[in-house]
Amino acid sequence: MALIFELTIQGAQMMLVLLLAPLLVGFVRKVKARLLRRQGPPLIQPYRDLLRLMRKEVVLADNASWLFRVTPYLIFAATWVAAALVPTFATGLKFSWTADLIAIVALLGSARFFLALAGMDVGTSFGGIGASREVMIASLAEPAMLLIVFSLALVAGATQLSTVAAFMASPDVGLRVSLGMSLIALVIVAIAENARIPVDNPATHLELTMVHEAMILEYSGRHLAMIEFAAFLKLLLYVSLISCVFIPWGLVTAAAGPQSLALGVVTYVGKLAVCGILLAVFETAIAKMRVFRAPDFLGAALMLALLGTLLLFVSRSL
Amino acid sequence: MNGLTFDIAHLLAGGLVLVSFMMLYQDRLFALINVFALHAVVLALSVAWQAYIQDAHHLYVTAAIALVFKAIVIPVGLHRIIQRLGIHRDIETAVGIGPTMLAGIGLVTLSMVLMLRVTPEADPLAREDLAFALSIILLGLLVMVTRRNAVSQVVGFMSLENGLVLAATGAKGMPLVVEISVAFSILIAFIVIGVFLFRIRERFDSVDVGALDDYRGERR
Amino acid sequence: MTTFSFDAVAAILLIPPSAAALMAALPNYRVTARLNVVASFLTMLAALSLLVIDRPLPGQYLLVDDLNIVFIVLNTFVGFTTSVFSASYIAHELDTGRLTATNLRFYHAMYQIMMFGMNLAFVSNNIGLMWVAVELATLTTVLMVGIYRTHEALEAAWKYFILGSVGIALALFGTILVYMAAQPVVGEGTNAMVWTVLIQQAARFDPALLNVAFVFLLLGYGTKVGLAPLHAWLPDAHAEGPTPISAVLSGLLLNVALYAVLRFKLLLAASPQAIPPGPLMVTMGLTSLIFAAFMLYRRRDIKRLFAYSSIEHMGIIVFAFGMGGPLANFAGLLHMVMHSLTKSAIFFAVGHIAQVKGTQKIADIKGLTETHPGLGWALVIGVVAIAGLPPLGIFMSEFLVVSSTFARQPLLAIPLVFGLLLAFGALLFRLTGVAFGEPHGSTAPVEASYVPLYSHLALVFAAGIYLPPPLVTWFQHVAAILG
Amino acid sequence: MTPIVALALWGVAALLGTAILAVAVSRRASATRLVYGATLGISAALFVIVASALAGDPAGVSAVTLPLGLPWIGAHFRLDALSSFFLVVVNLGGALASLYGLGYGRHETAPHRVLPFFPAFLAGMNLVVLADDAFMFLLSWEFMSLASWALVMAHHREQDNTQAGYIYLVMASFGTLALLLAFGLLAGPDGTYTFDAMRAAEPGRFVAATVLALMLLGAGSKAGLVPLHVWLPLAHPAAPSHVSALMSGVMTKVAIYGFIRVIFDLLSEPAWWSGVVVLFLGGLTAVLGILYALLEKDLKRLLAYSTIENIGVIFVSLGLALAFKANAMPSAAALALTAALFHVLNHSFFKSLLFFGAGAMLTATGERNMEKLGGLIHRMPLTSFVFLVGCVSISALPPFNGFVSEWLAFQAILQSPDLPQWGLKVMVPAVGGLLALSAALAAACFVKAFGIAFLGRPRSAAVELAHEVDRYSLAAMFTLAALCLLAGIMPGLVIDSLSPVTLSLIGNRMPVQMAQPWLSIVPIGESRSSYNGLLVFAFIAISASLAAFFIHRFASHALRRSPAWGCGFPDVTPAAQYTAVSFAQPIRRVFGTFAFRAREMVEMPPPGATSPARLTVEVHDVIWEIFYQPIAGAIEFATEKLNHLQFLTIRRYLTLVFLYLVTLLLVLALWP
Repeated sequence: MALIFELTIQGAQMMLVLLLAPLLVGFVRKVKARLLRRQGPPLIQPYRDLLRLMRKEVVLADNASWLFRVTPYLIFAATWVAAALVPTFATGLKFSWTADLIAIVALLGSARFFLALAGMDVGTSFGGIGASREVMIASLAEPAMLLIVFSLALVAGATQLSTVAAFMASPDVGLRVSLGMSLIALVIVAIAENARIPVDNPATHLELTMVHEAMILEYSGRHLAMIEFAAFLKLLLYVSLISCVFIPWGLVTAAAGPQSLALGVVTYVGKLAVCGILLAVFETAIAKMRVFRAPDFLGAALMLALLGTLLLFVSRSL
Repeated sequence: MNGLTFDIAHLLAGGLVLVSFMMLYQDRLFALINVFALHAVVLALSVAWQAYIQDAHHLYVTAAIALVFKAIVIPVGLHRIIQRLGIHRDIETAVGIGPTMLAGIGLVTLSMVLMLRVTPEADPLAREDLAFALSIILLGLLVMVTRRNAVSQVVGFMSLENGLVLAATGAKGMPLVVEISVAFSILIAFIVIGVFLFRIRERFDSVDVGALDDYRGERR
Repeated sequence: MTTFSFDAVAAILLIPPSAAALMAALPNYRVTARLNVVASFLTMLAALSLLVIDRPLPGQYLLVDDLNIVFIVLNTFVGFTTSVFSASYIAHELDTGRLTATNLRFYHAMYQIMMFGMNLAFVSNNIGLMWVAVELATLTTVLMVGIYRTHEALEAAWKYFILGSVGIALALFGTILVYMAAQPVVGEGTNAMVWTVLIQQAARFDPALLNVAFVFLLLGYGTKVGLAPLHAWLPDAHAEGPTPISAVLSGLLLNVALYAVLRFKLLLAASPQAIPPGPLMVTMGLTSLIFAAFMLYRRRDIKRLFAYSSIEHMGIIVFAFGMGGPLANFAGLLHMVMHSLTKSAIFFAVGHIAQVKGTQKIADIKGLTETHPGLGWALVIGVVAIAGLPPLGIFMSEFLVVSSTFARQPLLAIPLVFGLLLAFGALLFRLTGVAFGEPHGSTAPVEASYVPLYSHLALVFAAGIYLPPPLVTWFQHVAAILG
Repeated sequence: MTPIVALALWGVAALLGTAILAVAVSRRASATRLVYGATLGISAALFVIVASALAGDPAGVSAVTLPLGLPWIGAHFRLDALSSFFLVVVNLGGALASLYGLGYGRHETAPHRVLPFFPAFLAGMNLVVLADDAFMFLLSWEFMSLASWALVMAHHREQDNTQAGYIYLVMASFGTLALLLAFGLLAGPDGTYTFDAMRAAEPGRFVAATVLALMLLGAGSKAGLVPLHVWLPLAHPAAPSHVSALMSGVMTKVAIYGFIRVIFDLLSEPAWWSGVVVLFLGGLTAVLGILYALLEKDLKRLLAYSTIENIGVIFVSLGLALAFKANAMPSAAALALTAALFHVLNHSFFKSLLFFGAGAMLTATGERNMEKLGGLIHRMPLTSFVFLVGCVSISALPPFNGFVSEWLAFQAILQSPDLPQWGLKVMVPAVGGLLALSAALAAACFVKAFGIAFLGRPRSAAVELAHEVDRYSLAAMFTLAALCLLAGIMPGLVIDSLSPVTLSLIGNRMPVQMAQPWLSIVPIGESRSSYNGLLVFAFIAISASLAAFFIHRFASHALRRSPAWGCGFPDVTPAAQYTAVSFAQPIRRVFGTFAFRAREMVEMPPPGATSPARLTVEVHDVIWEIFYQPIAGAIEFATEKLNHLQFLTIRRYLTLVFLYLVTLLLVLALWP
């Protein structure tokens, strides 16, 4: 009985992220449009796009191999699993111990790995551009992310997200400089990972400036849908990661009753909305930078994270 | 032993050292050879004296060898070689006479210092002899390394060997002395013949690995 | 029994000269070559018999003890294998007309006389007699080096002769000094030159005299050992003489001189006030090792290359004996044996290689493992062995030397290791060029005598893996003697 | 009943016998099949023996002494948990390399230069791990180097190979001399060369420090620790591919074994700063190695450089273990050591796999240069599939094995706050950052490797003729791929089988993992951190197939082929694709400027000029220029100067003798 209940909660979480991911993107787009005094697409536009793409036929480049066709599903699956393992509205779910934060980051890494390969499969130079720039960015973002994980783990004494979230919610955490630093670093990493402005522009179609879009240039139809969906999920993942670590209030434990769970879901959606607005504001306020400025941007994140870690030692041992 | 015998032996040995210095000083081949002949004569005398005072008769043989072979045969042969090879008379010394003399004096002092460390309990005559012999040997080597001319180097080697004989005879009752002196005479004969055979006009340098290595491509 | 065993020594001393006389008389070179082999073989048998039967009591002139029996057996064995090699080598020389039949009679006679001189040097109990024997061996090798009568050969011989003579003189003076030191204690006459007597009384000898004597002996015999900076004769003599002689020079003659140095080292060590001989030998050894290691890099002539490697290894051995102590002495002894075997094997290979390629220039010999696998791989194994790589014998001795030195005198081990590595780099560099790469030069088949070559290598290999206990205890005993 | 170590020695003897046999038959046609068959059988048998030893009585130690080697000591051989584990690595690698060789060897042009040395090489590696006294250890160590050197020289007609062999053997001998000195110190003046005696001895601080430095030089030069790595990328690719796999995948591990044996076993108590040194070197090696790899366009050299990176990762874990051990934190030390050993195992798997793949590529196309390849995925689908698996594993991506060991290393790093020393406190997280950096760069590197060589369109005619390789090679590669996945989804099994090793070396072990629900691994505590490869794998598989099913079932599955979008240009040539160099360009611009003093010069002709634009990239191998060129220059100089002594005149030589004599006499005169 309890097992079934837990399983349903877990399933609910998976479905929830699946449902909310496009909505978040639509919401961000809407807010951005409004900030630019535009009407903007309706909130559910992303769902429509996905459905339309799924119904379209796939136009496959002559040279595309089996890898090219398998990749979208792999990416989607990896991202979905990762997103499902981040506590959204409740901690301590049935399978939340399957992977800790490091593993989640690594899962996203696998997704990126295959995406980059797919970009190089067709044998046009755009795929190459995208892939090489993507791995360059990742090679800086991943260490930064890991150092953030360190500082969190040093504070919370664990890399298990449920534990971290529980600890951050508890009163004895207090306000710490290093946590602030890691928050900034995490935000920067999140922006870079999700190919948002200023590192990349999700809406661009000028090949020479784009990174993520360049890799998926050859994709169409359901494949494209899968990849887009994966991208939505990734954004949601990072937002919920930030929210569960740095604004953990309102997270409930899986064992709690249905009504508290419902409450948790509502607060979660609220958090998403807040983060979405902030993201939109940030993106409209800033311009995209040249590709080779991105390393400096990420380097800053790296430095911040390292600084935060070292500061933690000071604050711990004093 | 009484003082006189000792003094005579001492005198003769010291004379040898003196003659070695004269050799260092020479810069003309014929003169050098003549001085070497003198060297041999003095050696013969001292060896004979040793034979007398130790009354070791076999030493007379050594003395005779020294006299006949080194004082007469070899010098004459060398004269012939020089004429035959038409070597010009002056010796090219690698180092000037003056420094050479200074070095010689240094060597003699060195050998004195070394030998005077020998405990006096040892036979004093032997001690003196050794000191002189050592200095003669070192002076002979000095001649060899400061002269560029093959003949004069042979001479240097022979004076070195004279020092050896002196030491050998000075050592009371040392066996094999005669054999050794004979062996050495043969050795010297070899060298002289070699000089003659290989037409070593100027110097050992003309028979040296330089040409050989150019040939072998050792030099780049 | 004693008489019989004395006969063994007599045989060692008598077979060579009589064979020499015979061969000087015989015109046919095939016969003389065979005779040479037979004589060397018999000498070896006589030497081996010394191992089993009990030894003659030390007399005034002759002595057989644990120390020199090592040298004697090694000497006669390598002498035998070399004679086998020289038989096939000489035939080729005759075909190419570099040597005439008359040369060969002379050559073989000299070979035996040289063996005689070396054996005599080993068994002599009288330092004067030892001196005479060493010089005899030297002079004969001088004549052999010059045997080709080419310009270079004569020059090499001449150089060897002059430097050798000076060495002779110095050694003699040292010997006289030892006599002078002994004479007050032992009394006049031959006894003051008898080794066994000297070593017992050495403690009471005059230390100052002994010091001077040792310096002269070290330089005099060190010239023969080829220690830098007294080495000058060695490379050219190796490069210009017939290859069997190069093998004998590196494999045996150096050991003779080394043996003499060791004897006098013992004498000095037995006298408490005299300066310790160790430091002197260690310095000379290290100098030779590092100097030779550097010199290896610029060699263009393959025989000269290995001559320099002989200098290097003599340096190691002298270093080991200079360090002293059971481990180092054992290592030095082992190293000497292994070096003799390996180096002569290398020269066997090199001799045939030079004959088939018609040159000694390293640059003109390439890809031997392709064109002449037998010789090429033998050379590879030989060089690998001489460079001190396992599983070959020299590795064991170097292992012992280096590790024991580092445990006792870390600062001495550093230059030692440096020199070893340096020499390794040079030898391997040359080997790579000669044995591998695109083949170059004649690919004509060679009628080589592989037996001595590979038997030496097999022995070295076996020794690297397994040393029979009797041998070990025997060597350990000798090491103990060497202090 | 004969002890297990005796059985192992019999196996080694059989290998040596095979080598001798191979000399005899190597020119026959059937030789390849015969030799590799034999080595396959023997290695498999050895694998079974030691695996049973590890599984059966892990704590058990079986030793045997043979009357060989150093006379008064004899040859000691010993089989304990540590050596059993490394023997598993060695013989598994050996067996699979032999299996691969059965097919690959048929294309060998000079079998008589490979067949005799291959079994000898295997025997050497086994002996190193079995040896229990310094002499046998060094003998086998150098024998191993020698055999592998001979294999590197197999294709000796290429200039590069002979040079690689030369540098290799010189570096190897340098390492051996360093080890020799280390053992000399441990043995002491009276030469107690057995490992037991060394264990018993209590070395002083200075001795321990020197031994550590010497081991880093000796074992490090063999393993490819920066800056001693220069031989590795030259030598490993030069050998035939299955040998390269052995050298990279296994021989470097034997070097690691030597390091662990001496530092963890023979030297009992490490000092805390030794951890700092090893950590620093490891981190440096990891990052530099992978950066070198990123600049490579020769696939086999790229793999060799990535070996250097993995060695760095292993050394980082070892450094952590040292630090924890020195501070009496056994559980953390056990975790770190387990991470190191686990990575040893993993790297032996995927590096062998990748070298096999490179070899297959070589046989199929005759090309090692990736710039001339591309699109192989169409010609050799199976090979490219397993190669992809290898790439994913080595890039430390879940659910494969590479990730697990890196994850364990990170978990160990997270224990660092409890370390007392400030140096370590500050150092460890920084090194952790380096580790993450190297992992990310590795992913980039292998995206490049697979993307350039196997994906895209063919860049040369060589690819057109390519075809799938023989079944032996495929069997070997698929086995390794399966092992990569297995070790990734059930890591608990490996961790538990490693516990005896950590127990024997550190006296503690990680908690039992197989007891965990769902086969997940929990290094410290459930609430702290946990990972479950099996579930991750299952989830990804399920959700991917679910997604695919739903879409194909309910949405379209129509598909149309058409030319790729060329930005409006018709039929772009394959040359327009991204190349290995251009792929690495962004990373080179980010990291290369300080790591390699890389410069890019662009000559852009003025508008309207018809001359082509030119981009020139100059990259410096800084390590080589800093460490090795000066040494070579110094030796050159010294030989140049000393060589004059060869050409003196006899008189000058006499002068030398004379001066020497006078000096010695002066010494005597001045002697007190």
